[in-house]
Amino acid sequence: MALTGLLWCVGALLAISAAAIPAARLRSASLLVYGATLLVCASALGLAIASLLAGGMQPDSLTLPVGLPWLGAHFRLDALAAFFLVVVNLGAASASVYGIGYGRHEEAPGRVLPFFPAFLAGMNLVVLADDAFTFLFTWEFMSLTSWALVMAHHRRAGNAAAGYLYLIMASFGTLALLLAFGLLAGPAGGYAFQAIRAAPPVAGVAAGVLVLTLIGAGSKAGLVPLHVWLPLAHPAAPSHVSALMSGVMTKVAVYGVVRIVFDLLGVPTWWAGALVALLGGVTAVMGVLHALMEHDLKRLLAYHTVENIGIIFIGLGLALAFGANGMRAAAALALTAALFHVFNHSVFKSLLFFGSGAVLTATGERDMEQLGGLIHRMPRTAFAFLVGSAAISALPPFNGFVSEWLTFQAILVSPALPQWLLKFLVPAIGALLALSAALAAACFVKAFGVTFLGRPRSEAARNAREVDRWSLATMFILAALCLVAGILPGYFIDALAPVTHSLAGSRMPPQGALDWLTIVPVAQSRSSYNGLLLFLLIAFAAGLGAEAIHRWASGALRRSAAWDCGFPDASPATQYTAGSFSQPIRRVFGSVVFRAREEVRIPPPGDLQPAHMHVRLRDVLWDVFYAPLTGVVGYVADRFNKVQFLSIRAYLTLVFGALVALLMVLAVWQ
Amino acid sequence: MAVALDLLVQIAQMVLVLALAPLFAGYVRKVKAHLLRRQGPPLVQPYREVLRLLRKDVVLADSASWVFRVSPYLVFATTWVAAALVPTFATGLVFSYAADVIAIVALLGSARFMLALAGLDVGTSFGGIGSSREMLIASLAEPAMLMVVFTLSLLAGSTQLSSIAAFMQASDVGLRFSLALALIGLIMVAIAENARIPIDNPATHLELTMVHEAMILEYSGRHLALIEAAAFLKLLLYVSVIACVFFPWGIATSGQGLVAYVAAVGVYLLKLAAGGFLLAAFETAIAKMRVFRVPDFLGAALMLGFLATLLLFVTMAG
Amino acid sequence: MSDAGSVFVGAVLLIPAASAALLAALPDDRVTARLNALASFLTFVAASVLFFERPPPGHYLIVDDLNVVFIVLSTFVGFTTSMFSGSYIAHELETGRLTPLYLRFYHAMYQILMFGMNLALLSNNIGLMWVAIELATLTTVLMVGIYRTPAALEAAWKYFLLGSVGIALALFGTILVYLAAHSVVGEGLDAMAWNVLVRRAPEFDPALLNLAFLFLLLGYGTKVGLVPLHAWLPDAHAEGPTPISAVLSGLLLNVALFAVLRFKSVLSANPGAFAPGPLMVSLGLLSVIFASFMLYRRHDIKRMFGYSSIEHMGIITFAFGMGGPLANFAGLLHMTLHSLTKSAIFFCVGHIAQAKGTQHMPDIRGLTVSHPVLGWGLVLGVAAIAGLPPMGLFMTEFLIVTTTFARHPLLAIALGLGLLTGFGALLLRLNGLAFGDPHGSGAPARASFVPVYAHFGLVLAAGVWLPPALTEWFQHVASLLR
Amino acid sequence: MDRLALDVAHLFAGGLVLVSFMLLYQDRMTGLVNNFALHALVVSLAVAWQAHIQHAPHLYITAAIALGVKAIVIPLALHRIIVQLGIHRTIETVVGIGQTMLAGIGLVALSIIVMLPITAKAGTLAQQDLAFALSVLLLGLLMMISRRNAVSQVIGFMSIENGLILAATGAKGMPLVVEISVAFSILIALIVIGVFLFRIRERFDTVDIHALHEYRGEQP
Repeated sequence: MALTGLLWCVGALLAISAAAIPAARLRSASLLVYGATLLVCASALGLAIASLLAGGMQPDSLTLPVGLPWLGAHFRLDALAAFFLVVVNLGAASASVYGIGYGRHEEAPGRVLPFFPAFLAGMNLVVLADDAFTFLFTWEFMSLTSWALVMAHHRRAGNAAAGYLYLIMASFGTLALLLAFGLLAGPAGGYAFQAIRAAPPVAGVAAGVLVLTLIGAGSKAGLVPLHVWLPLAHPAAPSHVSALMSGVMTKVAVYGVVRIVFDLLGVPTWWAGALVALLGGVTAVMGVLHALMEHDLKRLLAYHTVENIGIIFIGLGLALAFGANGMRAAAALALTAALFHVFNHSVFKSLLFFGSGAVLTATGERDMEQLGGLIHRMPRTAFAFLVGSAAISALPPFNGFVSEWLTFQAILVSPALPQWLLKFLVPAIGALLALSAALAAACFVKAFGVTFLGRPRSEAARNAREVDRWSLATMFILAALCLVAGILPGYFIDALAPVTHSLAGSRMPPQGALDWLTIVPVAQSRSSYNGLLLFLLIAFAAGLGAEAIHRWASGALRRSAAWDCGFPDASPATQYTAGSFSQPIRRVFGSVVFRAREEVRIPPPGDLQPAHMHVRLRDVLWDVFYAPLTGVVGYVADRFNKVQFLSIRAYLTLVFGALVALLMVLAVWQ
Repeated sequence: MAVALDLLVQIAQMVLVLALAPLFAGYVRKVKAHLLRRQGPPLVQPYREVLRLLRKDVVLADSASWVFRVSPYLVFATTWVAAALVPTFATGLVFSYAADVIAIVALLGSARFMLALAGLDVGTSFGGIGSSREMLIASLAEPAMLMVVFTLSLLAGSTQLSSIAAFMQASDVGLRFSLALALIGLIMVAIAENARIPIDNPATHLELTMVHEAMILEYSGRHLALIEAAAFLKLLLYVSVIACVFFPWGIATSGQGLVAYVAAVGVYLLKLAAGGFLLAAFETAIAKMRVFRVPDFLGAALMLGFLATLLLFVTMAG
Repeated sequence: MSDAGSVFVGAVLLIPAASAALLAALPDDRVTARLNALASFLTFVAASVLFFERPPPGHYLIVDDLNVVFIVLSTFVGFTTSMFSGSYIAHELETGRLTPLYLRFYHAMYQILMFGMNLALLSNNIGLMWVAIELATLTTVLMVGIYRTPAALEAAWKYFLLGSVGIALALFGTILVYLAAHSVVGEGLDAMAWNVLVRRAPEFDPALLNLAFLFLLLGYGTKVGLVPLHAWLPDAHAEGPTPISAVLSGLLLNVALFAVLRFKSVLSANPGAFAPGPLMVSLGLLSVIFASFMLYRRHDIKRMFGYSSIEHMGIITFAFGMGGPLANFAGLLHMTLHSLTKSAIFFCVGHIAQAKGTQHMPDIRGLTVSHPVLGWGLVLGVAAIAGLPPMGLFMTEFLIVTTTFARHPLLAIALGLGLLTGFGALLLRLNGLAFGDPHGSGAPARASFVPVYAHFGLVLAAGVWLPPALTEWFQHVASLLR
Repeated sequence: MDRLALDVAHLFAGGLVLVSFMLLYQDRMTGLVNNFALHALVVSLAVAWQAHIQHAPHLYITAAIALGVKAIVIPLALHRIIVQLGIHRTIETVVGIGQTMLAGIGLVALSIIVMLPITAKAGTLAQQDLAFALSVLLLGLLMMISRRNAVSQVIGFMSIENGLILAATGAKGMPLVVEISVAFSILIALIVIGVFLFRIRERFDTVDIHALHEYRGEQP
């Protein structure tokens, strides 16, 4: 029932995108299109939430006579799909609201409006698809439409290259998934997921499928070392699309992994868990380190997407490891952590990208070194961005902390695992997780501090103006959601129960009923967390302190120039910049990870010319994996290209050679 | 009834830590001074400082925003709450289940986050130095802390401080090598987190050597007072954590009589005295290290924690 | 029924022949262009009737399940191309690249080409088919050389020589087949008739069949443009008038491949003969990989898409070589959709080259800005030809790769990587052509967009929803091909 | 009688192969053309003989075409072309005549090996004659690729075609032979006209890549 409704929503989205092609010329086009998508996505969101909260619902499936002729397009709505539909449509709806305001500043609406609804439709369809063909079809459709959106600002330098790399990597991923499904379906071509579930593959095949899936879906999710396209492509799109790509599309990729590995592959093997978790840990740390080195606000956020994807994959890997050893409850815990982080990340990453979009519209700048002091000009945006930063830095009482805390709890269960490799590996992964969380905090102190705090570093920043109501409304809604999910996590965890039940065969103990809405992953005596109580206590303590001080102590306040150890009116250039903020961390990690080279030229005393410092960073992964590849292709292309310039006689020789060769083969064969 | 008592204990605890924190700081200073053959300030000096600052009015930089003004309250509140959740003299606090040790560390992280932002807010170079170095140290300290936690939870099967304390108190844990490693690791983390020598020098105002002090350079008046108080609380918190995890003797469990509680408070004070003395001795014995030696220091802590975990695997397997 | 059918068969052949004579006689270009389109349309109508009305197979002509698909397709594309060529040629006259005299020649040749291809498709006699294909080749040679630039002449000459050699090889193969047949079937026409050959194939001498197929594959494969016999194809596409490039890629290659398929079905009907699969698979794979690397260094837009045609012929040959119901189905569908897509792309390219006054890609930039309809048409075309959804080629490539992977994983991986490489090259060029700041003349293109978007519409429809009737049809044919 | 008939047929076929070798051997342009005339003559004789023994009068047409067009008209035309275009009298070969001959021997051997497994069921024209036809075809190709100028390539192609005619007429009762041979003669006529019209000497047959760039429209 809900499924048909959702499919109608998708159809509506496609209709909107078709209608947007002619409508793009209208002045109110963005209002119309985004308003329409908002309505559709909101209703889809409602349907998804309803069917998720319905609890252990029976999967609801449906076949349309389109797609692969003798197969038809299978669609299925189960708990997992419902959850991811919630994520998708929440992001979509918020992006639509934001777009109503943001779209006014779009210079080429004709290149955005038609593709935006199609992109949303694609993401919805991927989650609903229930056979290999439909899945890949919609998956690639999603890539294509998002590519078109990335190319919307094709005139800006580097965007075309970003789009190129993106679509190539996406197709590569699709190819990998294609092969994976080829393995799953077998020569008879049993593409329906139902058929695949009925006959899960043998161990060897399953291993192949797992690896191919990690390559295919991982490249879309941004798993290291397949992440290179992500920090280029996501920022290139208009900001609300960036938010969708980073906050939602990567989650659809995660959905792909969960669907294939947890649902279709049957019983996992423990080493699969080790592999996935290790990949996740590495991805998390690499992502956040890259982010720290980045001065482009949107690119920084994109790298943080890589980091958070890593955290999610840690959870998934643990779930696999526990599941392989029949530790159902632990598997459920890990899976819940991962899925909850999926939701949380989609919320605060969208929020942050919206914030960066607001900064972009207000100043036209993405380079943090040109910003600063925006909190005075755009306080509301600053507040929302601050909440988002705190949430993504995993600080209580916001939602980011809860999911990472759950992941830690899952890690702390790992000693019960029988395999020694896992025993030793998982603590290390835990350390990586802690490291990435702490570095993320550092990174967002940098991001928020340099962008919004301090004094403006450029004219654009000095004359920034607060953005429109629509954008602000979106950001505040999401910020509120960050807090709510942070202080009332119990309800969200309970909502995830049917999902984990269907995938891990168990669920976390029900949380909603516990007094004061504490969350208790395993047992009260073991560990517990209560965001609500902490929030109240902090509020109470802060209020008490403020009250007491202003009543009994001084409340007076004088404004004056900054003290700064007595240096007189230093220019804004003396502030700490993003580069200088991350310099200590660069010193510590950079030399290994980035082959960082610093060239400092300080003029001798008395010489008045400015000192220069130049930092060169190199992406080792690119040098290792990608540069050789391009080299090889170029080399082969050059070699082959000589054939274009032969003489006719030479071409005849080719024909003759082919003939004689085949004749010889025949002679031998007979 | 029991709940009411526990609530009482909880409140007592909150008041106690708030009251004791400056005293402890003053005590450490005093000991250090004595060790250096100096007279040193009186024990109550920290109280005086805080009160004086409270009375003074705030001089706020022109470029400061609301972040700068809100942070002190949040920092103070967060740290105070965190400190209130650590069993000092009694386990079974009403709110103890609100946060396990990981959450407590994260709470301190929130406080640090706000403070680092405040450091960047005014837009001076010193604030920047402080924030960036503070975040570096924190980002290295947290993994180490987690490894220690991992060891403890592996042993006690819990990350709940009260449960760990109860476990350590009750069962015959005995003297385990990995526990010793974990203790050292935790101490190193605590030193780093509290900006003590050799990581940072709480007493100095020589700009380039300071981290924490540089961050709060622009603060004055009541804001500064709150931040100082928060710092005292944090120091006390770490010492209490070490005390209740590794030396849980004499901690009262819930439901015991008033006498037991009083006795427990006494024991707690003794522990603090010992801890403070050791800290002071350590600080006088050692010299401050360059900022870029800090990673090695904390890396060592991380290694210790990891080693502790692995060794524990071995001993438990055997 | 049947005689009605033969009437329509006659129409399919006679309309082009008659109109060719007529067009050669008429002077005025406006009329001739329209007449050309009209004749093609009538041919298409007559052909589509053959779906329902068929004559019984005669000695020379036959309409069976296999070729009726091709005949309808080729007449349809012939019709749309003639529409396109109308607007294209008008522009050529203005710029004076063609004189009215050459124009009459051009239109007459166009119809003769149609006649040749229809005859080749309809013929029930391997000799007759050979003659028809040679006729088609000769006409295209003359059309390729029509601009008489040194490049055009060279392309034509190269095409001519290689094509003739191919023709010769094919003839030898044909003779061998006859020899294999006539000792079983008896002398005379029966020994050259398809329906007879397929029926009696099991009794033929396998050794002769093997040798014959080898020559036929090479001979007609030259026309298909399989590597290493492909050399004529890119230049012929690049230097001739664009409508001819469209017809070449869209139809002539198909016709040649159709011939190969006919003989394959004969060969695979004979148990003693060797399996033609591996040979076709390896040639196809070679073509795919080679062509996709060749795409990288191209600077001439039409030549680039010529190479992409080689790549896709490779895919189709690969699919038929793999065999099996799924792969054959995919091959047939891919053949159909490719000719629709590629011809549509050439329509776009033709207009683009006219609007920009060059085929040299580095001089063409930012089309989506300067010529939105053409630019987006090109983007759509490249997306389609690269097998991106929602266009239909995604389905066929999906089927080919998945079915292959289940049977021979390495082959599938090689094929997939080849496709990816080719896509990389095309997309690289597309970035330059369609996006970025426009550069070069922004003169509006007086183009007929109907054929372009009609084709794309069909391809899109096929990608989303294939009519069940059509599907069963294809499946039936696929099963015939084994 | 029948035996004799086949032997004569074989004699002609073998003779054709021999003449193909002579074509390969030639390095003077005029000699090449004359040799080709001989080649065509032998073919026409062979076809005529087949017409005789198969009692297939229509094959005489083919023989006549072969004789008229290829033994007389085209050689004369080629002589004129050579004179008018001033083509060098010597033919520049890619590899030495000797190696070419050796390769030719190898090709003949190959064609015989390929033909071996074909059973006598193939009918009157048994293994040898198909082998001969195939050899002529391969030798013609070899000639096309081992000579640098257009005329000798054309001649090579025409010798291929002679081989095909031989095979076609040898295939007893094959329909459409006349039509096919006519079509082929048209093809050849066009080729010769093409050579004449487009003034093709060695122009497109240079190995100098830079000269080809402009023709292939691939200047970067």
